[in-house]
Amino acid sequence: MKFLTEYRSPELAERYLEEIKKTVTRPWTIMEVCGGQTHSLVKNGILNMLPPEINMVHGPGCPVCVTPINLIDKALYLAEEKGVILCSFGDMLRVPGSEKSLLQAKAGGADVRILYSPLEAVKLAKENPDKEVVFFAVGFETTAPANALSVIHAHRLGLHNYSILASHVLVPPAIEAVMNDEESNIEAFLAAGHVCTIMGIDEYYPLVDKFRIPMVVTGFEPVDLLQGILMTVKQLEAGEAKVENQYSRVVRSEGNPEAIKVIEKVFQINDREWRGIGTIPMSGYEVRKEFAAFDANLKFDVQIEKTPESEECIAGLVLKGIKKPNECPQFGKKCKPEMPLGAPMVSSEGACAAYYHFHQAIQDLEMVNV
Amino acid sequence: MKFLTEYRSPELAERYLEEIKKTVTRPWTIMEVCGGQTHSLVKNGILNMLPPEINMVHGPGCPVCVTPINLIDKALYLAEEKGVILCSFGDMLRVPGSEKSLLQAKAGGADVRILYSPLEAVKLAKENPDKEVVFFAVGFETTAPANALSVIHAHRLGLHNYSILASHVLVPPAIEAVMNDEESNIEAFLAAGHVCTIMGIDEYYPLVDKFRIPMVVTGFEPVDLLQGILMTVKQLEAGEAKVENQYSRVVRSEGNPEAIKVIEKVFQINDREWRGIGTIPMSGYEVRKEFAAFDANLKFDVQIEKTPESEECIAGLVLKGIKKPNECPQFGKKCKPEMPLGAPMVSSEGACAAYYHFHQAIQDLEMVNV
Amino acid sequence: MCLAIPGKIKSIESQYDGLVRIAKVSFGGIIKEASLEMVPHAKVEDYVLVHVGVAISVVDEDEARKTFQYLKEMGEVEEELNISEMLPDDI
Amino acid sequence: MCLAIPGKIKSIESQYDGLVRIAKVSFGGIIKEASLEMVPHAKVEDYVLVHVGVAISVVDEDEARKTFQYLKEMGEVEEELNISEMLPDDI
Amino acid sequence: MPKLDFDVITLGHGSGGLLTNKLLDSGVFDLLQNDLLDKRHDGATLSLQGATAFTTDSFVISPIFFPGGNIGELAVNGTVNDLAMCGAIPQYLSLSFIIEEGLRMEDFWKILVSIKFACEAAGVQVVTGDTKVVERGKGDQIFINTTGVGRLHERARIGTDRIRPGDQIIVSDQLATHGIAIMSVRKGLEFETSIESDTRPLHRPVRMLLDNFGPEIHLLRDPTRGGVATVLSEIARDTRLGIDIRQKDIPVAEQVSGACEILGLDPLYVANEGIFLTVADASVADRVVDQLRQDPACRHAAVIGEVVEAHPRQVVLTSGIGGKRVVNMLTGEQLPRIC
Amino acid sequence: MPKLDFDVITLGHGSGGLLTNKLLDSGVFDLLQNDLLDKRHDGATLSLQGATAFTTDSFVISPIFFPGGNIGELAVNGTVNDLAMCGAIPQYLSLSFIIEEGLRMEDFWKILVSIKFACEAAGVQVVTGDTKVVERGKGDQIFINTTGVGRLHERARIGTDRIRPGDQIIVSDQLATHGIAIMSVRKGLEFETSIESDTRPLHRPVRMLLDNFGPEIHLLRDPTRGGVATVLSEIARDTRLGIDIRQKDIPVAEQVSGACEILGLDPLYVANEGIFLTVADASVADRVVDQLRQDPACRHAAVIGEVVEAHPRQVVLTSGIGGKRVVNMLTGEQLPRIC
Ligand code: SF4
Ligand code: SF4
Ligand SMILES: [Mg+2]
Ligand SMILES: [Mg+2]
Ligand SMILES: [Mg+2]
Ligand SMILES: [Mg+2]
Ligand SMILES: [Mg+2]
Ligand SMILES: [Mg+2]
Ligand SMILES: [Mg+2]
Ligand SMILES: [Mg+2]
Ligand SMILES: [Mg+2]
Ligand SMILES: [Mg+2]
Repeated sequence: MKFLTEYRSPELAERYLEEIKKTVTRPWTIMEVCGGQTHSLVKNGILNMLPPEINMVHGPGCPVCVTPINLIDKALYLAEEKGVILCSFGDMLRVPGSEKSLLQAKAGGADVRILYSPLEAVKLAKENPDKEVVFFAVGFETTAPANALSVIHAHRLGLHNYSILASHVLVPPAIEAVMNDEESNIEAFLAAGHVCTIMGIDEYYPLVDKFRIPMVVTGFEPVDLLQGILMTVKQLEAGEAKVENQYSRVVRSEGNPEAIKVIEKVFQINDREWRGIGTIPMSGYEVRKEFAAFDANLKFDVQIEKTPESEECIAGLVLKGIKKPNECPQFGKKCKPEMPLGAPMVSSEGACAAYYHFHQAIQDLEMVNV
Repeated sequence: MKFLTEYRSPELAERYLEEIKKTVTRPWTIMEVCGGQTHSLVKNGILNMLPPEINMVHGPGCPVCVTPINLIDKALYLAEEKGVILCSFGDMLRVPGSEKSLLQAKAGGADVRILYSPLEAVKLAKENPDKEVVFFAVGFETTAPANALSVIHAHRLGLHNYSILASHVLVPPAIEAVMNDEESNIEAFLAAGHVCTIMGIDEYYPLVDKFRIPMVVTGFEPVDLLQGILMTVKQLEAGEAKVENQYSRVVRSEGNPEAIKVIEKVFQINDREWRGIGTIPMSGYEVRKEFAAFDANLKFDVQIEKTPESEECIAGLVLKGIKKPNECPQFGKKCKPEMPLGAPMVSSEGACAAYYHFHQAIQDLEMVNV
Repeated sequence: MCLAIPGKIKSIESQYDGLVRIAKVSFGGIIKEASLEMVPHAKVEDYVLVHVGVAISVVDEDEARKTFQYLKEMGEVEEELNISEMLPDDI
Repeated sequence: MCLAIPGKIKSIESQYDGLVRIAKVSFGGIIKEASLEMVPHAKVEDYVLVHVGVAISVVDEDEARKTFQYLKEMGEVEEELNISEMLPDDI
Repeated sequence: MPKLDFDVITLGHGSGGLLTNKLLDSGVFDLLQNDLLDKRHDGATLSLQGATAFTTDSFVISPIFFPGGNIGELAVNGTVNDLAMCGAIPQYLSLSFIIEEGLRMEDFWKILVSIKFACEAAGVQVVTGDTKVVERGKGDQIFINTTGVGRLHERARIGTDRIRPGDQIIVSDQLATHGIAIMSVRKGLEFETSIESDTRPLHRPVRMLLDNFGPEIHLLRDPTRGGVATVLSEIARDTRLGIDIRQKDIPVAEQVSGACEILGLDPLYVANEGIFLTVADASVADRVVDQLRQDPACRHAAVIGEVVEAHPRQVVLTSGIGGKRVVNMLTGEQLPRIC
Repeated sequence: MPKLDFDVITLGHGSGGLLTNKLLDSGVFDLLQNDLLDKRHDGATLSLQGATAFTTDSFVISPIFFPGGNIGELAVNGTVNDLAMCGAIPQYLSLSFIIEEGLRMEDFWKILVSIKFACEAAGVQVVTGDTKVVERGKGDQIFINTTGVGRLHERARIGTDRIRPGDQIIVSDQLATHGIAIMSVRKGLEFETSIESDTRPLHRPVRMLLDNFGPEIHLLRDPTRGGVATVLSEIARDTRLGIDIRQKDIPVAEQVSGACEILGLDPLYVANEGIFLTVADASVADRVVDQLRQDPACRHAAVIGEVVEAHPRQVVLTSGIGGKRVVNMLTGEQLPRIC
């Protein structure tokens, strides 16, 4: 597959790796923000290939992982008590709310469906005029245009039975929160390529200025990641701190203006709670009042009590890059993918799950007794 | 079982049979009105035990058989299009409407349920406040109190989701219609014991006077039937025509006053179409205006086109006792219980089904090719 | 039409604040509920004729015997048949 | 986050009276529909990056080559890797 | 019940992956343990000799727990009995579950334990199995398929072709008990008292008959769905002979009779589980009945009729008062006749 | 399709009575006809000798018709393949249907015809069966159980205990085709192009391997649910040895690859039907692959890895760029990873 297979070339990967090894002279701690990048790093075994000086830590960029328990409980309530058709992306269904996951609600009889696209949810609403269809619209900036489009389509079709339960988070405020944490020791970022495809790279200049850290917009294939790391290390070694774009084949400086227009039409920025991290100011999207009829939060007046997060789960520290998943005392013990304590063990983009499934660190663990 | 087993005594049956044989001197045509009696006569093999002079013909007393196609189509519409929980007695579900039976609608996904009692339907309505529950209230006078009670119970419980689709027919007008038919050659009637349990026997005096025919209220067990036949034959042979009560252990002259009160509270008499026979004046019950809220006919404004009855089915002649089921050209050929052309082939109380299942006449037929 | 079977009342309860009496009725040992609203005088041990969950008549023992006496009364047989006596009371 | 895959536009249709363009996009030969509302200039034969049914970017061939040229430009390797040329065009 | 991380079965337990392994390793294998049950392969290897009976049935009963039993023991007994009806000694079973997601693990465990005990009672081993989980609303709690193999009894000469006029029809016990037990707990029809299903393995009395009477036993059938009427109709059809039965000789329990009266059902058409029907040479019929009655599962064994040359392909019943009528196969599903 | 009085299956067709008989006699028996299929009894009598494999599976696939096949041929091939994986020559099948009322007779007939052809292709006979019908909403159109018996190949020495370090892991053809074919027609995920399932019987290539390499074939497994990853994990667990596999050698069709990318699935975890996995002695591995490639069903056969003493009980994959990662069993059901 063109534009995919090329970036998986072992020869190219090897040369980038050599170049990284040649370039690096001292330890550096680099965070890849995006869960998709975490997934790719572990799936391709890159973490073990990098020179020991390079310490990759994994960021909060898994939208499924940072969706608050409370919002999942809301989705559960809509599915179980309000009898709506509750749809979302596959991984979202596995994340435990305070008592169960959407998948468990489905097992209990709720109408919960996996869709490839929010636009499919609009079709579903059109086909089921007697049922309320709610799309649990999880995502970072990348997914926001699609979720916003679904609202616009539903509006255009005059549907009264479609709404979204938005759980949208934004990357730059998260980077800021990570950097502001006292325990943080991050020296550079791989910025999330697909988020930048939408938003462009301008948002990162103020961050680079404020924290004086290199910021390289990076793609998802192994060669992309290695090139991104090389570019980052070069800056670090040179004592530089600038915004660079490794992923220029799809990321333009200005992002995607059409997409930004659609996002701004449907959503407005608000303060947002991140699971495991807490509230980050101006870090999420909510549906604008103009589209209130499509906001499941307003359409269904649901008051769900907040549930405290598990005390055993150190997801907050993992998501901020302060701890590695395998440094969590519960990792692979009380917390496993089939029985997750925290959200990062659920999504295969979650750092804990990625480690559990793919990372060699698992060798050090007692084997799963199956 | 007391009051049941005694009336199945072979010794007693034999003596009554002997007595009938001793009494009878010439051919007599006697109609048992009630499908339950038809069922018992054939199930117990009585038809073949009677002396050849006695010609039992089978009446219109199967409520399932005489329910008009139109009403079944209405029930189907409610179940399939209106999404109600449609409940009724077992046999009613098998009767074909213009295109299918309720059992077929159930196979197609409609919520159709078999209940033992209309009072169970009220419970169902109470347990399913979000669904409309419609009881397809089929029956002769015997069943009217139970159906009426269900309305009274639902009213008392303040249920707004319960209604009945009444298909109630009355025996005396049917007897009158049978006697008025030119082709009829009936010389006496076994009156239906359970109908009389409710209504008493006073209704029969005017009929006896008008048509000068013996009328013996009879029970359902073999000995009851044989005694009823004996009493009838005695009258016939003596040239008498009076009302007698073989079934006095449960039938009082005045019937059951409480039951009549309940029927009159909920129902009023109307003209009624009988499947296979046509409209008989003042021969049915409809729900009174006071209980209009519980009348599925009014609650759901359903206009179903009338479908003509099958031309091949001679159910009308069978129900009026003019033809025996096995005299129907389709009997056992195009019309079988698993694929009935007419309603009397459906209910095991229907004369055609009773003949098909139990009667020796089947020996004369080509065997079912199974 | 109208399948109705006699059974013996084992116990009586009331519903709707005493408005409605419901009986447990035994048919050869199997128990089913039946409304007694149509038979206000029925009591425990009585046999009632039950149709679709509603008792519609109380069986009259004396009248029940008549079927066994009928042939004798007609002078057609010598002795009354004692079938009724032979049968055990219902469980 | 945000799985997005490049695919080649095979054909374009319109919906909502021409308001919305929908493309059939091939990913290694498998075709899926994607909305082109976010990439108004995308045309047949273009490669678009598709995320949850919406094309969010047109892939720039020249920029794509840069990853293969980067090491050479840095003067670190002698020749540009010709991997990109080796690959067949997508089906 | 083993300590588990989950209390209901989810789709994941049927995925074939980790959760399936966990479910099976949680105790299923231990519970059903035997030398041949290979935990780690998709099949078992058996050593079989000579004529072997092979039979399958899927069990879809609702409710899955009913008075006197549950779907688990029913599934074992059903196939054990079908093997017995072939004249075989039941030996090995396969066991395949189709579970609706949401089934409580506790219920699954109860069913498994019943299966274990039923296997022990019948002397059979579960040697291979399968577990699938379907989405909520795509099943009915649990369906079970059992498929069985067993060695043919060396004296068995079973077949409709061995039936002759004069042969006696024997039922091993009271009719209709199981079917009424199930119906008595159906929503909208339920009784206050419960009738217990008579589900049980029948291989022991069958083996005893074959040991003692061998080729004089001409046919064995368990009149499950469709009841005795359907089985007799099939025999009449297949032999092209007539069958006469006598209502007065047909054993039915008093309570079951009562339930049939209320619901307007004929016990001849009600499904059975714990009984079988034998067509035996007239010369041994009384001894067959005597022998059967010594088995607690067959206390009410009785000759109910015979094979005749008259009215070929028809079953004729003599009613309690001496009238005659034809008995056909069950048509459609059995619905209570109420009105 | 035979001329019938009915166009959908109703509960009555599962009643065991007249309609069940009519359904079976309408053409089912004729279609599947063979000497052993006894129409009139609940079981078949087989003559079996020596070591016999016995395996069961229930098939619950949705949709029942999918690109490249349907549930009927899948049910035959699945059990034929499980027998083959035991090292046996498939001989006889039982066939048990659980039908949801309302299934169109036309669809049932199509499935039956597929079963017939699949049986012919695999050289097996359906010798006994069962048909149940469940209420609408209590099933999913049709579930099929097949249980199979087959004679063990005389040269077969199959078992995890025969696996040694150095043994080579061979897949017979491209991975993930079937699972993606099914996923590609699932509501909400569907593709515009269809991928055809590779469901097929594998007894012929297996037999060929056993004929030629006999005891050098140490294990055979069909990586159905849970995919290749799960099967390899099971082998590593059971042998307490390590397994190394190489991503670059794992054959996956281009379209299937594309579909996996879009849905975020790993082909190693996707269900397969038309392929099997062989663990063979290193001395014969290349010849095994050569032999396999001559069979049209195994054109993409490849050695994908080997058994090692290192990292016992773990499967380690070398990624396309040379990195290493652990491969575990599938956890839970496989969901598309989209976001
Ligand atoms: S391993 Fe589990 S408990 Fe620990 S941080 Fe990750 S999700 Fe939380
Ligand atoms: S046999 Fe069939 S067609 Fe003839 S009258 Fe009876 S129901 Fe009608
Ligand atoms: Mg069987
Ligand atoms: Mg028991
Ligand atoms: Mg069976
Ligand atoms: Mg059987
Ligand atoms: Mg299996
Ligand atoms: Mg198997
Ligand atoms: Mg095919
Ligand atoms: Mg299998
Ligand atoms: Mg297998
Ligand atoms: Mg069967």
